[in-house]
Amino acid sequence: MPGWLIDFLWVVVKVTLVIAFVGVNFIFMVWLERKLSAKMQARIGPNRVGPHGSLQLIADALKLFSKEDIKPAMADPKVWALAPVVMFAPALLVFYVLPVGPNAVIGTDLNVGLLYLAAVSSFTLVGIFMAGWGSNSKYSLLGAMRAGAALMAYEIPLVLSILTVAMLAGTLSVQGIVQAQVDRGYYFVFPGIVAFIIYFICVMAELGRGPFDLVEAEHELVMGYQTEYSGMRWGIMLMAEYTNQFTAAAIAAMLFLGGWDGPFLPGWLWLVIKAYALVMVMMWVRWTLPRVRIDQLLDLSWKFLLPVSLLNLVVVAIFLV
Amino acid sequence: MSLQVVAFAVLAALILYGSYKVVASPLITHSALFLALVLVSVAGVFLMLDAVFLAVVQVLVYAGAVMAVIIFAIMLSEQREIGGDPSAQRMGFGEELRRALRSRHWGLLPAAAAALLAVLAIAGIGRLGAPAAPGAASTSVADVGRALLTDYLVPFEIASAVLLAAVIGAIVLTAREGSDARDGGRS
Amino acid sequence: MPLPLPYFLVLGALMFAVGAWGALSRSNAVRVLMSIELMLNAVNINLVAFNRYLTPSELTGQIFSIFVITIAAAEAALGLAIVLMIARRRGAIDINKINTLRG
Amino acid sequence: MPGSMWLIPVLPFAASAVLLFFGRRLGAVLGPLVGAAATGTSFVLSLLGLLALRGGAPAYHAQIRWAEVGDLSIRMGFMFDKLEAAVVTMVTFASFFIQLYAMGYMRGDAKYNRFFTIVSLFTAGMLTTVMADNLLLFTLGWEIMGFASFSLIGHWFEKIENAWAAFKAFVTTRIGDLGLMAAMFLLAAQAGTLQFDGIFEAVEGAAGAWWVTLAALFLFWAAVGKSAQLPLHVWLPDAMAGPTPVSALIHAATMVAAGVFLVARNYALFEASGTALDVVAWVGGVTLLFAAVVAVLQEDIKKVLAYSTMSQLGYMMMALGVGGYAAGVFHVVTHGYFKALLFLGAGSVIHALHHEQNMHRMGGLFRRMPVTAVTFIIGMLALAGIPPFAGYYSKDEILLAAYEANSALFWIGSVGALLTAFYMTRAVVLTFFGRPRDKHVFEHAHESPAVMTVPLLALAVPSLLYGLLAPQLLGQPVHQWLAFGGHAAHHEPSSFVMAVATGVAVAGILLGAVVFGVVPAASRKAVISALRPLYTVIKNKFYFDELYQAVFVRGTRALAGVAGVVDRYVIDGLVNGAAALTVFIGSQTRRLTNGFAQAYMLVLVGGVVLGIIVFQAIGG
Repeated sequence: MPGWLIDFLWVVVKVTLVIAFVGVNFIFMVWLERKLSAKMQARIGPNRVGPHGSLQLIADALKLFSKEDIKPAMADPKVWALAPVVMFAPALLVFYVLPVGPNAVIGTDLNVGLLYLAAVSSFTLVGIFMAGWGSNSKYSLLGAMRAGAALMAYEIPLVLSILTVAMLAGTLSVQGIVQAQVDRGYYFVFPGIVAFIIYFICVMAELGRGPFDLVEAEHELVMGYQTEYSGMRWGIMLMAEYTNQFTAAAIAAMLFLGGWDGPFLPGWLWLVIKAYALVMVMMWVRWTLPRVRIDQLLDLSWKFLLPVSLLNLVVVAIFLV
Repeated sequence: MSLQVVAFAVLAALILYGSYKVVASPLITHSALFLALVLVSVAGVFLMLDAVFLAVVQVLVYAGAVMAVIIFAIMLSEQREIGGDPSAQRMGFGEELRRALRSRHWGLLPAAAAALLAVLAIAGIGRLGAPAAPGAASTSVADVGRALLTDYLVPFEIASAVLLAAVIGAIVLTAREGSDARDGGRS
Repeated sequence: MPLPLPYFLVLGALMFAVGAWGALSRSNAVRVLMSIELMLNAVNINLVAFNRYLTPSELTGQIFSIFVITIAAAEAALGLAIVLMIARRRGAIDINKINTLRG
Repeated sequence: MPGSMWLIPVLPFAASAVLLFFGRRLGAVLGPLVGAAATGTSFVLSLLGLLALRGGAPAYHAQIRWAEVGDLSIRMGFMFDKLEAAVVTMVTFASFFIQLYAMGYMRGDAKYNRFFTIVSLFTAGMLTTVMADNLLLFTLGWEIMGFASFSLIGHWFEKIENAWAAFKAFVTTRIGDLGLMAAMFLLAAQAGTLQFDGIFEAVEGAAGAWWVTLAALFLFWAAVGKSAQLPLHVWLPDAMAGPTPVSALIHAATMVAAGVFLVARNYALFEASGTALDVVAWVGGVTLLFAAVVAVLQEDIKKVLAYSTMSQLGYMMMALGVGGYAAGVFHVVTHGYFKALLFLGAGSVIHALHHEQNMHRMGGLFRRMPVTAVTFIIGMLALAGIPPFAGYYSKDEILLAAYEANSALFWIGSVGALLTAFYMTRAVVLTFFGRPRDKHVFEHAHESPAVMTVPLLALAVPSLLYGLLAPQLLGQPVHQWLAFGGHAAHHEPSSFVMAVATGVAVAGILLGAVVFGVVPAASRKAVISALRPLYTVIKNKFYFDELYQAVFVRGTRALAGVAGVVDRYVIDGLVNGAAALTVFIGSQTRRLTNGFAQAYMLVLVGGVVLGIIVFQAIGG
């Protein structure tokens, strides 16, 4: 077999693994969220399909696959159809640089890994706008605009906070950052607690998780840019959303909590455990706090997070020098 | 035919078709989306040229920031065109090209000038001696950063000043006059 | 085996020509700005290609590309701010109607 | 020697400035007194300086550095030596009394304050000129005088003739000033300095060099303009348009004397170039005779004095030209006294007769205004050169110098002296004696107020005694005091010259008295008609004005006409053509600047395409 074919097959295997993980993760997270929210609201949650309703999502997925693919009459067909794919792509691309153990990265350990993460996640914006435009509906468009504004507003403090980590570690490589925490024996969450909090707030806002989920504020915008989607297309969007949530948590775990580092268990499991812990914190926040208004959302970023993150960056730089 | 040639061919095709659509697409929203495609593809070309950092910056700045600005500008200034005219959706390639070549004031002249430019440039390239194939270049972010802050410090500072001026200018230009400035200037 | 340099140069030239065509012939101001971005990207391809093939040990071309990207970002911000302003005042952004040097 | 000699020119300047800004507030009495006080202080200072010099003190010299231009270091300073002492005392003395006198003469004048402002400025200019230690400062004072004389001659500019007279004086002296400029540039280039002592040092080593003669002639050209010598004399008679005190100031004590002083100041230069001295002597000789002849037939009392001034200036020039340095300068001083006296006397008469200046309408005024008459006669006798009046001593010295140098000039001078005595006698007889020819004028005549007669009396004293008492005042004979370059060019007193000088003066007076006092007017008319052509020529001042009118004025006008045609059709055509072409190009190219940004871009791309084609074609 020629070398390039081996490479190609190896890529195929990796992609398949990642997609499989994403699918399983999606199903698990939706179940987890429904169960958690039910507990917090003193309900039972899904309990009919499988033990503790664990197979509920399989049923839901089957339902979505079998539903009619309704295309709005006035929609821009190609854009509308491509939007979920474009939204899903960055979610998958993030996995490319994730380290799952010492000397083990899913794709390549880019020496600009952090920038790669920022670049890829910022590309989500295009997908959101494709959905907003393509649907040719005012709810979709307004939802897309809100999402775009929120993305742009929170992108800057987010990048500034992960830059703090890059400064602490002295590298932009994600694997390098994890390795630095392992080598030094402490996690960056301690010197970078401010950056960690900012990062956490920012990703929640970017993901549109409550209390920042006003993109989907039902009584204002129905479902935002998702309004005109149904069936499996909507399923893909939802999957992208949950995948993003997981990757954001995983990135936080790697940058601040030592990533794959941990005793006894394999590295990738530690990463997943840490990520899920953070995911559960997000869900906890989501179901606890009321939704903010759009102007409060933007004010929080421009008037509070941005100055604080800048200041934090300067302070950390001073301590390092 | 190596993998590289295939990759290059795919990227070049995406870039050129995307560029064409940026110019010729009857819908401005499609233009913007094709521009995004072109910009990402250019990042791919950068990767082929071993400029990893530049490729990432290209995606981050262009596909992230510039695209966002362009999309917002379109949404705020071209409400009529969003969603578009259904007939434009069904326009065939020939019809699209024919309409694109018709410039409002100068007919075919811009297209002719651009074509001439391309022909001349390619003719010039054809006469280049093929440079020796270079060895692998390893350029890390650290190298770029060091170059920026030593050899290119002055341009770097000037670029910072230009960016600052652009930010202030954009805010001043788009801030609405009067009392609704507080809520109006954001979205 | 690396690709020959002219591949990238021809790609850049064609892309530049398409961008120039757009900048010259379109009447929508936003589209003109987008065409200009195309031209700038074509130039960047050239810069990086030359850098890779002629001075692989130095970063001159890449650094220039970074500056081009920076200026492009600034240009986009300002240009689109102006477009917004015009759209707000006149309701249209046909570049051929913006020829009076006054609002 | 007082250390504050530099105040001599500065005080009148200050007074002028005070009068300029506060003159109106100071009022009609206090204002002029400020000017007079400044001039008087200057006089006292100069007298102190003179006495110090007499006691053997070294010459005063104070300088400041003014500017450095390349190698040319320009220093400004004032000096006060024996030459300056003699002239400055005269100038300040005369100016002081002229200002007093003008308080009466100018009373009620609309521009009273302006008059005194400029008189002070004028005095300051003259003093600067005299005391300057370098050519540049000299020129500064010289130009101030030019401006001030223009303003004063045109004091009554409401009458257009006066304005034109001022204009004529200014333009004519300006023509002379060109010479001063040229000399200054030449000397700066050749001697490398504008300091007088530096120039003289340079000249000493370069006697007979071309530039010495040229510089001397340039300087003399300037002196000719200022001192109204032939052929630049035409302005002086017209300058009588100014108020009479101005005439006294300008045409007796200061401005015209500056020309002579210029020659005296640069005497080393002239002496180093023998040619220039000859030119000076002959121009002076011709001028003195010409002016004396013209003066004989003048009817306006001030014009007689004006031509006599010209004639006397000719004497001075001639004296300098024939080597009588001391005689020339001495005559400047004595003439300053008695000519100021004569002008003021004439002014007194004119004032009394309500600005009647024609002598043929006067007569018999002696009884009406005795003080004026007596002082005027004293001045007349001094001018005529009757011993022991001041004029006798200086004129005798001049004739003596001429006699030893050149007999032709001596005889010219003698004839001039005869004519001088004759026309002055005519003026006195026609004005003060005989019976009144115009009853109306006569009846209104009255003696002038004290403010005017006192200056007359004061000026009569030096006119009468200066010649006699100068050796006592100076402590040594005049020719020693004014010895040039340390060696006194002493001329042996010649009884022949003395006899001729006295003889022609007495003869002239007698002749005048007989012709105008005894011979009936009818006989005079007969003689005149017999000599009609000659009379006409002299009466018209040898047609100088007409000649200049024809040659210079008409010539200039014709030239200007030609230039005007060229300007209108050729130059304007070019200019308008250029403008029209620009407008045309602009109107055509305007279409390019149509505001369509894409049109500009299209041209840009087209240019790039063209550039690539050209580059590839050429670059191969």
